[in-house]
Amino acid sequence: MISFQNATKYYENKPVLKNIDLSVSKGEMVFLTGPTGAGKSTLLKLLYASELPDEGEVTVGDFNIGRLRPAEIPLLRRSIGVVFQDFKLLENLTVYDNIALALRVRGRKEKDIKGLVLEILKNVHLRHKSDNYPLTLSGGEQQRVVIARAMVSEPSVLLADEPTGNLDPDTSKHVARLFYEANIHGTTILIATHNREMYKNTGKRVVRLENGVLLGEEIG
Amino acid sequence: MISFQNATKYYENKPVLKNIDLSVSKGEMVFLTGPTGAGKSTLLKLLYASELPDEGEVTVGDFNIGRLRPAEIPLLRRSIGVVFQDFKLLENLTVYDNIALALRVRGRKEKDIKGLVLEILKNVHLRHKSDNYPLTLSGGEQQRVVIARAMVSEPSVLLADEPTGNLDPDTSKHVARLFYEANIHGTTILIATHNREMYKNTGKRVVRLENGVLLGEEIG
Amino acid sequence: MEHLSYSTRTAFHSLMKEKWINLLSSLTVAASLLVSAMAIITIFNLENFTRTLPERFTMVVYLQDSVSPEDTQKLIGQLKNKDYVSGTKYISRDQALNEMKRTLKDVSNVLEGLDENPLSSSIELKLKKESVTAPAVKKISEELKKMPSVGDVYYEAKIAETVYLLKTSIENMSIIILCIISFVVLFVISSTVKILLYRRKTEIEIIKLLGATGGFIRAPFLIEGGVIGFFGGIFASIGATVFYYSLTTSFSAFMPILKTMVLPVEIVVLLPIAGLVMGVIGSLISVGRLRL
Amino acid sequence: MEHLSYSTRTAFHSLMKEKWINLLSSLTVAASLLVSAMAIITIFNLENFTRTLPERFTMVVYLQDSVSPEDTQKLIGQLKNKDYVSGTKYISRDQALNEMKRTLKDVSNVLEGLDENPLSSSIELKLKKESVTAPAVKKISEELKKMPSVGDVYYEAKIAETVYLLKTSIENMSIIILCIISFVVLFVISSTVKILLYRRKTEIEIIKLLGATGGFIRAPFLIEGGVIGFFGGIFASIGATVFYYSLTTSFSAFMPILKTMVLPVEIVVLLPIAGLVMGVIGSLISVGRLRL
Ligand SMILES: Nc1ncnc2c1ncn2[C@@H]1O[C@H](COP(=O)(O)OP(=O)(O)OP(=O)(O)O)[C@@H](O)[C@H]1O
Ligand SMILES: Nc1ncnc2c1ncn2[C@@H]1O[C@H](COP(=O)(O)OP(=O)(O)OP(=O)(O)O)[C@@H](O)[C@H]1O
Ligand SMILES: [Mg+2]
Ligand SMILES: [Mg+2]
Repeated sequence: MISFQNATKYYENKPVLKNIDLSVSKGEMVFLTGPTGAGKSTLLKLLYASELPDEGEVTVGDFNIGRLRPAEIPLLRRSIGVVFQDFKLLENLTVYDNIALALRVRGRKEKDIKGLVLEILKNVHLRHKSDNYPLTLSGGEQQRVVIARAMVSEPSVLLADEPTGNLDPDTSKHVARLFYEANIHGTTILIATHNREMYKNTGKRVVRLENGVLLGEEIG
Repeated sequence: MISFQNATKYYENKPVLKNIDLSVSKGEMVFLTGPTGAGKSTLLKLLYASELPDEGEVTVGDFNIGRLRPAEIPLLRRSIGVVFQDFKLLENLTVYDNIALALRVRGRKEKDIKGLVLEILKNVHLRHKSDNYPLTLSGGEQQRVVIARAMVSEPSVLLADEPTGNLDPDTSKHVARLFYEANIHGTTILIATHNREMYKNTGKRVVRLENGVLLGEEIG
Repeated sequence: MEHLSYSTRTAFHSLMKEKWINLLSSLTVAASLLVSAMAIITIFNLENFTRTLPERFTMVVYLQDSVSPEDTQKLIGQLKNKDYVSGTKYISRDQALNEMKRTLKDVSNVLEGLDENPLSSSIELKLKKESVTAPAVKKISEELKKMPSVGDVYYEAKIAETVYLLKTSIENMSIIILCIISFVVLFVISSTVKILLYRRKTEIEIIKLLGATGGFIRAPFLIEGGVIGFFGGIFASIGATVFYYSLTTSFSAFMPILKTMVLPVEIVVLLPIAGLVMGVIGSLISVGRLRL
Repeated sequence: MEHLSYSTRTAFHSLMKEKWINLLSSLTVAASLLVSAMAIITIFNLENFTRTLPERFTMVVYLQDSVSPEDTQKLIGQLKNKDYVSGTKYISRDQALNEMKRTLKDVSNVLEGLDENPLSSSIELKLKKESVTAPAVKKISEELKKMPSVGDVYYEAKIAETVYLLKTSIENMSIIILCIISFVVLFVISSTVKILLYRRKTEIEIIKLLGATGGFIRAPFLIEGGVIGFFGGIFASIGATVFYYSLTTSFSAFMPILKTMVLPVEIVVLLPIAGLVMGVIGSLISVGRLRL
């Protein structure tokens, strides 16, 4: 489903990712860890074509990221759900509309949207905040809205970048459960995280990135 | 140095903080913990007068937050350093200028500023990123810039809201060490965090907030 | 359709959310449309005025004293048949004398000393527009002089010259000015919209990351630009009408030519439409700039 | 001082960082300043024109036929001493006849039938400005008629009336229009700056949270507003000069009154200053709105 073949990415002529080889098969759940500034977010950005690889090949499903035609970018992104590290919520939209946007972008019908959004809001325990604007939410509440937005469209690939940085341990566990459930239903998941609790004793692959280089993997 | 006496804060007619009684003496270091949405950020916001208490008294040093004259607000804020949960970096300024701003606001001379900023940048291991703009930094790098900005002016009070949410365990420990050092030099510190590692075995007071109510404290 | 209803809701939502800023943008658009409307009204009226210029030129054919009424009729007939003549007016010598008395006003008693009317009958000719140029007029006058019954032909050569010059120079200038103004207005409108949209750069980028197509992103902005432009146009219409009435009523007192000024009704109707179209084009340019 | 240098650097930094947007704002400011400059030039010239209106009014005192040259001189002396008279001009009957011949142009041969010059000598009076009102003129004419040697007094009553009416109405209207325009320009400029600053709301809020005083926050914005306004003023100066020259050279061909138009040099110098001041005031209003 996801594959990096010798992928390299430069920022300002400095390599941030070096010769990355990694593949995640369909329906797999993989954790990505490593110190701050290692290149985890950059690796995820390549997958949703927010950045393009400078060398090597990166593919997601049938999309080859380095050779996307402009019209393919929206199609790629609609097959992916992303939990952004910096949230990227729209301040001018309510929680409801922020989440609904992910469905509207995918051309879903308004009458379907309502049910789906309220359902996912319940799952992240934010049903009562649906009419709030993001700036009136606590850090952890905002983060759960982002998670809800990424999952509401039931994408075939879910990318989560530090999804529990603002969550307390209990809520983190709850969110982890949501990811496992989605994974059981077939979603391919890649999670970048510093949170050991998230992958400890899961039996999932944990890939370690340091300074732009893959240092091999272990089982969590 | 910091004291809450029966302080209550409402948002949209719902109490977010209820009858808070808490005091932190000069030179103390206290941790604030609790589930997401408990009111930790709101409690800190009262201290730097970003929000005002609706009932009760909140004081920081000689400032009574509920009765500040408009001209006193900048004075209060200049005696405090804040690590904001949502960073609040200025996108249009470089890392250097973002940190220098905290000194410029305090009327420090340009010739002193340079040394202080470069010194603190070295402490957070970001000396090489001083000319970068925030949006070209990783999440953890941004968070360390925020920490540097809060500490560069050596304020008498330091408030940190989830300061390690985007940091790996090693970097978190390093940041914690910076806080301890400042505390040793006399800074009063209040840290809101979900990160148990931060307060475990520190011997410091850990205050637990849940649903806007102080549930008592333990020693970390 | 779903998509359109979303775009419309989004557009109106953000129009209302920042209604003051949007009203200001509308007024900026209105200001620039108003300036162009004022220019168009002025040019339109100048054109009207120049179209009447050739009519102000007359050529006077004086008859010989001895000409009989029948010959006069025959001459008038002949003149009417000339293809460069657009109108004739016969003035008898008595009418001419009365006219002169009226011109002299308070000193008209001078003329009472005359035994006999010393004036000649005459025929005033209006020429077709295209014949009012200096060389054509000269040729015509020479031709007329040779006709039987004609005593003399009088015209002001300078008028024929300037009429032609004015007509062409005003027409050319109007086109140039109109071009400049359209350009400036489009520029101002698109930059107003651009400034507005600029604030939304981050918003647009986020929506793109969520997988939206260019059309999905653009639609609300185009609607917003259109609405802002449309209201700008309505304000400009009101302004243009006020401008017109203040000119024709107040100012015409000391510039009588203004009294004959016309407000083209089309412009009042077209301004909101122009505003709408320019708002949409302005948004297109601006949103295009943000590289979707 | 440290503070000022920081503000200046910050202002110029953000001016350069978004130079296109800022140029656009400058041009919007220029457009509104230009409109007001054009209005001011127009009003200034109308005022000039109305000031000459009373001079266009003349009163003609016809002498009795029998008056001797000495009595004529005496009468002229007496008229010159009247406090409502600002000038006199003697026209002998021969001059009057020549003048009439010139007026009649091609039909002046009518006058050759006269045995003797039937016209009277006359004195043309210019009145002081304040005396050119309908009732004053009437009283003066009656007073003059009673003087020895005076045959008749002639003036166009309607002109006296309209001159007075025009003068006062133009003056009043100019003031009203100037007030409206200043208001509109300040509005447009402050809203342009406001739209610009609006994008910076978050930025301002952050700086406040860091403990900045109002002055510290405002300073860069005031400098930015001032610079934008100043450049707007320079563009408007250029525009006004172009407007003036195009009017006086091209358009004056068919509106001769435009040839006497004056470009007040002050306005060209004042526009950039006005732009700067309004930019700063506009910023003040806008930044004030953001509740510092
Ligand atoms: N747009 C950019 N321009 C230049 N350098 C960049 C840019 N984005 C990221 N970088 C740099 O690339 C490196 C990797 O960044 P990345 O965000 O991938 O790290 P990360 O592993 O996600 O770290 P964190 O755990 O702190 O989020 C960092 O040193 C960062 O400063
Ligand atoms: N401006 C606001 N308007 C309305 N409600 C608000 C506002 N700010 C915060 N709240 C609500 O107040 C409650 C407490 O928020 P606060 O940010 O203090 O939580 P927190 O303890 O910091 O949580 P987290 O750990 O997730 O950051 C939350 O339910 C939040 O939705
Ligand atoms: Mg990252
Ligand atoms: Mg919080």
